[in-house]
Amino acid sequence: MITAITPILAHAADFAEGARPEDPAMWGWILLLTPLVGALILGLGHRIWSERVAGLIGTAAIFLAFGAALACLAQLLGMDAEERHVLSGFTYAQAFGVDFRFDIYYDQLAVMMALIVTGVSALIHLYSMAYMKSDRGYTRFFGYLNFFVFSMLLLVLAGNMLLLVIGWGFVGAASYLLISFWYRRSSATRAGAKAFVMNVIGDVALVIAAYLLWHELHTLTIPTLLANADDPFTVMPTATFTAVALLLLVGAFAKSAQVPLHTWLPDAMEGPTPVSALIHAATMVTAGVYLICRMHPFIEISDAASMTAAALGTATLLIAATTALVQTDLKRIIAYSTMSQIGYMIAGAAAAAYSASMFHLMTHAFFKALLFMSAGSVIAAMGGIQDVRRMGGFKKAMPFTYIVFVIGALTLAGFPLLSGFWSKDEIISYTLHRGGAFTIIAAGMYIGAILTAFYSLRAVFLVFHGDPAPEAKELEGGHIAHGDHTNPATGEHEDTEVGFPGADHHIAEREGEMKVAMGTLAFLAIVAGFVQIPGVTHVIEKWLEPVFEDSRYADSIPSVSAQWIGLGVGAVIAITGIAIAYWAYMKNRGVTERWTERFPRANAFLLNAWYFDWLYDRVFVRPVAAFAVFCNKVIERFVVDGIVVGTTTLVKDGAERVRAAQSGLARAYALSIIGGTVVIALYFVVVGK
Amino acid sequence: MNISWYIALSAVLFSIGAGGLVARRSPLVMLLCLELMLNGANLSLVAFARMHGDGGGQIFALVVMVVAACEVVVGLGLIVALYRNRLPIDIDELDHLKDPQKADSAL
Amino acid sequence: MVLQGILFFIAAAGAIGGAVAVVLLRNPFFSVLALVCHLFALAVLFLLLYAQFIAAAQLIVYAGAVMVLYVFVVSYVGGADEPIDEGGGAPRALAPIFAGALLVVLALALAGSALTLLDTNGAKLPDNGNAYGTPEQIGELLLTKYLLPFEVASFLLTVAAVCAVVLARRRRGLEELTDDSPLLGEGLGKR
Amino acid sequence: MNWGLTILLLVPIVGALIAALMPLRQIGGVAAIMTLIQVGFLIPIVLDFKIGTELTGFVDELWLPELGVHYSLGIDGLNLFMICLVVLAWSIATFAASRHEFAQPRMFYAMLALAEVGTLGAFMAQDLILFVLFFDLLLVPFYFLIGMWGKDTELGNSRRATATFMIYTLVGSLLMLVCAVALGVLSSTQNGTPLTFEFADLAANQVGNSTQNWLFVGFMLALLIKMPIPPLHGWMPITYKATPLPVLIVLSAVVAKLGAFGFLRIVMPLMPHAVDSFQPLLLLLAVIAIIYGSVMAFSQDDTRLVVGYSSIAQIGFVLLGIFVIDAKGAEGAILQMINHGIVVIALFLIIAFLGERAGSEKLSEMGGLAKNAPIFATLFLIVALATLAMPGSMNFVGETYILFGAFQTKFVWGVVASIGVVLAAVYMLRMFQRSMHNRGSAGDEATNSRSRELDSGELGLLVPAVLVILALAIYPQYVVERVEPNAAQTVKSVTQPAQPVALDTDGGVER
Repeated sequence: MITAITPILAHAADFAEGARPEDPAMWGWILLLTPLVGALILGLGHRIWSERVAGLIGTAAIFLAFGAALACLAQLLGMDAEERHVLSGFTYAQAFGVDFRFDIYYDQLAVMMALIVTGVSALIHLYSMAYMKSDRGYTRFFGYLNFFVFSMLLLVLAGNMLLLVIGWGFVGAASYLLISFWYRRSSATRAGAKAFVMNVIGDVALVIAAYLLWHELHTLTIPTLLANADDPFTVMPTATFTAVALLLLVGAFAKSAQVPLHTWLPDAMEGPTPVSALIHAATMVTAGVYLICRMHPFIEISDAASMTAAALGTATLLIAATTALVQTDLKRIIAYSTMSQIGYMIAGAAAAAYSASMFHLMTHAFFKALLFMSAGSVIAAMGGIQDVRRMGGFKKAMPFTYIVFVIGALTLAGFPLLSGFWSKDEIISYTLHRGGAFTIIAAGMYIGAILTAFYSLRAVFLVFHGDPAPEAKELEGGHIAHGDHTNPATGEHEDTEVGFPGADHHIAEREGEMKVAMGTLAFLAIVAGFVQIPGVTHVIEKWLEPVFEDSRYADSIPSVSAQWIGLGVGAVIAITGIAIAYWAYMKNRGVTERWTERFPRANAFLLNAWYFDWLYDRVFVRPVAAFAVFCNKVIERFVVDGIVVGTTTLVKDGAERVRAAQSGLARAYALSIIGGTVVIALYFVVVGK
Repeated sequence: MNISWYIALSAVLFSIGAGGLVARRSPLVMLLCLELMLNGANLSLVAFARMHGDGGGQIFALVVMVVAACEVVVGLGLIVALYRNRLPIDIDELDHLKDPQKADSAL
Repeated sequence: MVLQGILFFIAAAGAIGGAVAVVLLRNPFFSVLALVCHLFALAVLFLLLYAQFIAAAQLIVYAGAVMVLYVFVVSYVGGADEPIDEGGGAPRALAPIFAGALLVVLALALAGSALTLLDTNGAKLPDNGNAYGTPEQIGELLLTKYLLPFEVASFLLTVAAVCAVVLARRRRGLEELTDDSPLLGEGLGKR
Repeated sequence: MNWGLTILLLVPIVGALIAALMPLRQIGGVAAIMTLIQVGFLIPIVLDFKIGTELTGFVDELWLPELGVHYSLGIDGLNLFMICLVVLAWSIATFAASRHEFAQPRMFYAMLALAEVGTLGAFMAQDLILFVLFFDLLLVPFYFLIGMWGKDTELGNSRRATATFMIYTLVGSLLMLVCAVALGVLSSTQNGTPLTFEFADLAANQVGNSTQNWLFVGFMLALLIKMPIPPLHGWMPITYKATPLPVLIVLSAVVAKLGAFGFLRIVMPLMPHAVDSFQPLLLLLAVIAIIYGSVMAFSQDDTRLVVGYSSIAQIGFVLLGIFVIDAKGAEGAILQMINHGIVVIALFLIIAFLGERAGSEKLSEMGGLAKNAPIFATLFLIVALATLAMPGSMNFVGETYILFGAFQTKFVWGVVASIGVVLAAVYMLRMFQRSMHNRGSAGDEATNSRSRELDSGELGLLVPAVLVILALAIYPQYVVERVEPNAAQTVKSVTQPAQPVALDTDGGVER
């Protein structure tokens, strides 16, 4: 028995090896595990914790994780600039040379991403403490949210391709849980399933990509893979390279809601608004950008793949931006703008503007989370109604929300000197610098920019200006609107026992936690751009430089003057877009309705998001469902049951014949025994002779 | 006397028993016919024992008698049980194994 | 020697006669009595084969105890006459034929047997020949060489005794063992 | 003689006998507690297991010398965790059964135990005839378990279900018996070796190529029926619907795995040439099973059939892993047998609990349970995610190894099979959402406030299974490294046959 326990102890030691105190990645492990511990405490004790305590536990765990991320940053800063990466872990499922290990790996890129994730998450947790107060599933919400942060950090810190897939899958699951958080709404559960299934497509693509990488380079450890990507001795066939790049892109596109795998994101707005802010704007959906940056040697090595990525990214940003022009659901407007902005990042990353993409990822996280939070505040004030046509005039009723929303919208629009201005235009100028086909991409980006400026200000004008809506008036009078809530998508009556809006909902104007979170983000949205002003500051570029120095386009940097010209063009475009929106919604209110009446088909086309859902329904969902019916009705009944009926009939008929001998007469049996004995005896007599 | 006489006699007794077993319908008489067959076998066993001058055959015969006694006891017990359940004491009527419905109605 | 031959034939005739009577008599009660006669004749034959103990056991156990059991059951059940002519069908018609065939085959086997000893009067017994077939010899064999069959046989008897009690006792006592499940329901356990 | 495995084999029977001595009402509980003894017996075996291909606790006694049949048992990486699965499944199933009243409990638990003996024996057997014997022995208890305690459904009554099940499996079993005997005899005559049925000897003295081919067909049919793989799954719907759930747990979680196990234990080492020549057919069947099972699973209304058809899809993955003939594929197949066994235990428990709460096992009559049973919903979610091979579960590890193996040797087949991974997400989420989320029936809405939470007994059944799922998810390496040598050895027996196979010079069978 003693000898028997030894291997267990050895395993425990092996397991603990990854987390022992002197481990170089100690802070990484703490960073990774803190949110998980938070989720476990919340989950196992969900009967014990009061709502307040649960909120505090969840939020504290994320703030601790943010602290750990800062410690990781400090750890990296304490190392030599060339050596700033840490790898640590244990064997997870290793056999036949498939080194499936539980390794965490962090370098400049991962730490930057971890800081964004934990930082924004911490603020959103803070926001949620007030926002979700009226919700029955308060503890569950924080448990899920903590689990999400753990999953996201697992994705960011993964040092092994298959561990990356695990993180990839976990965020998908967390996203599923949070989209269908209000599980009594059938529209929410359907949206959750849709998001999950589309993300599984991405998971599968990544598994195949992992196999191809393992097959060619004989390892799954990400740093080793990256180091060997250009190794002349292990150089892969071009076709394999292209396949790997495209598969990685499928994974990235599924997660980042890029065309053609984008249709789940607008539906994902069924989740609570903090979820939309955290997962479907700031962090998870940008994982695709992170993946492309992380695996950049394998993307840029194939021109076909990087052109595909850039083209699809641009297509997404244009499709989403045009769709956002006519949407009436406030959260969907922001969701489409998220798709559009990620399109910029993907296209930028495909054009090898990695640090620019990461820069935009960061600023986008700030201003998009801010936009969602302030939208949540408005929706709460409307008693759950999300239709912008019914809103209006909230400027006076909610001054704080108004200010932060305008900051967010202007940043999104790329208004000069705000953070979005610096980051978006850096992507565009890098893309232009690549030249060739990328010039067309950059042109698409400028078209997108004017659309973005238009629709983001459209939302501002529709919601906050104009005649005050009844709810706005009520709020001015000091009351909060309550309504009889029905789900606009299905018309079913809302179950207010499970899910927002409950009896006592909260809006930003009155809640300190919400104000702090939004104020911080608004501040960051304004100033975050100053870390990277062409010719002046280069914080992000310098920090990420070692990660991307092996890029074959590392030296291809646009000149400072070219960048400033780009900034100038961007500023003009942004202001033009804002001016058009002002003209259409403030000066000439109603002009857009007239356009809608004149071009009903175009309007319907955009309103239905270019009919992608309709197309997928016809091409995938219905044929598979029809095939299922065919299997049930034809194959099961005729082929499979045919086998059953055939065999049973055969046996029955045979039995019927044999059964005739079973007369039930004991004497007949005796007779046959005697007869049998005679025959056998006769045989022996004859043989004996 | 030659041993073969005894063997021939045992064959005759055995055949008579076998014939009776098939011919009669009363389970009681069928049991008697079984006794006949067993006794026929016993006779040959004892005869062979004599032939070899060995006691083993006699022991065998003794065991056969024990088996016969057991068989009688169980058989008679069954007959009594049939009688108690008001079933016909006629082997031809007792064909319930073939016809489950009859068994259900009978028991 | 001659006396033995005469005795053999008388006993053989008695045995065959008894056997035939068992089969042919219509009243079970008479059949039982015929079997008793048959057993007496057999006992004589056993004596002729020097099987004194077997013969005694045959008379005491068989003709005595077992037959009494038969008589009791016959009188309890009320041994009604079996209508020997009616019915019976194919088995009854075929019975003599099959019995005859069996006899023929057995006779063939006997005639064709290669056992030369069959034509002798049996092995020469030891001079103090009285030992063969005596209770002493049987007893010794039972407790030494054939101990296991002896024990097994006794166990079998016990089982049979228990079985008889269970079968013949009042059925009401069995009800708790029954069940309503479809497959076993048709077995003996079902009421 | 090493008695360890024999004792393990007999413990269930002893337990059932002890339970049978108890008063009627306590039989179930005692039988359930008795199953814990097996767990106790198993723990040292697992702990003492040494990584490698050597057989642990090997017993080899000549049983029927004239026929060359050995009483030969042993544990290696191939069956170690299957045996754990057997013991776990039976323990949980017996505890689950003890929560209900069954008519004739003595008979029921004895039959359950007998089935366990058959299954354990088949997994441990190292002799072909012994394997067939145990393989067929377990049909006897299932005949009674389904026939006597099964329920009548719209697909037919329990007798019909029993008959369908028995006919299907018996056809397979008898074919296998014939082929097993033929394999031993032909191996002996073709190679001039003494008659034996031990796996090791048969693997060393293989029969000729064409002989292998026709023997393979017999084994294949028997094993495919057991798994089951379309189009031989006709017994599955009616049997799954009729069988009592505790019995269904063991039938689906463990007994069905015997089919896949047979391929690894018998077919690959003993008939390598045939495996090679039939590979395309089996790969086709595997992919059909994956796609067909998945599509059927998301169009069923009955939860048992959802799980039933999803099992077909999952076992299709196992078959794929076996027949890509790559060590990684075999490794994944073994892992997936273990994983799927565990999730099926949990899924059928969940179906039982759902049925008790909704009053029906149909998805269309369920809904909204999560509101009044949050813990139940959480446990179900974990199981559902594990079933759909969510990354981070051990099912993912298994499926990844299968796919890696498939990509390595049959890239296109692997890519087609990947569709099954996506479809798995569809059908498992559908089942989860239809039962737990959305709104329930009108009656459920009326009883909105009533708690439908799992009671402590139900938690006691489900939580161990979920804990095993979680433990395997956190540290699969414990299993992976123990399976690895055997997976390698099994595949090597096909890629590099032990010796040149016998020439088909003697015996008229080939001609």
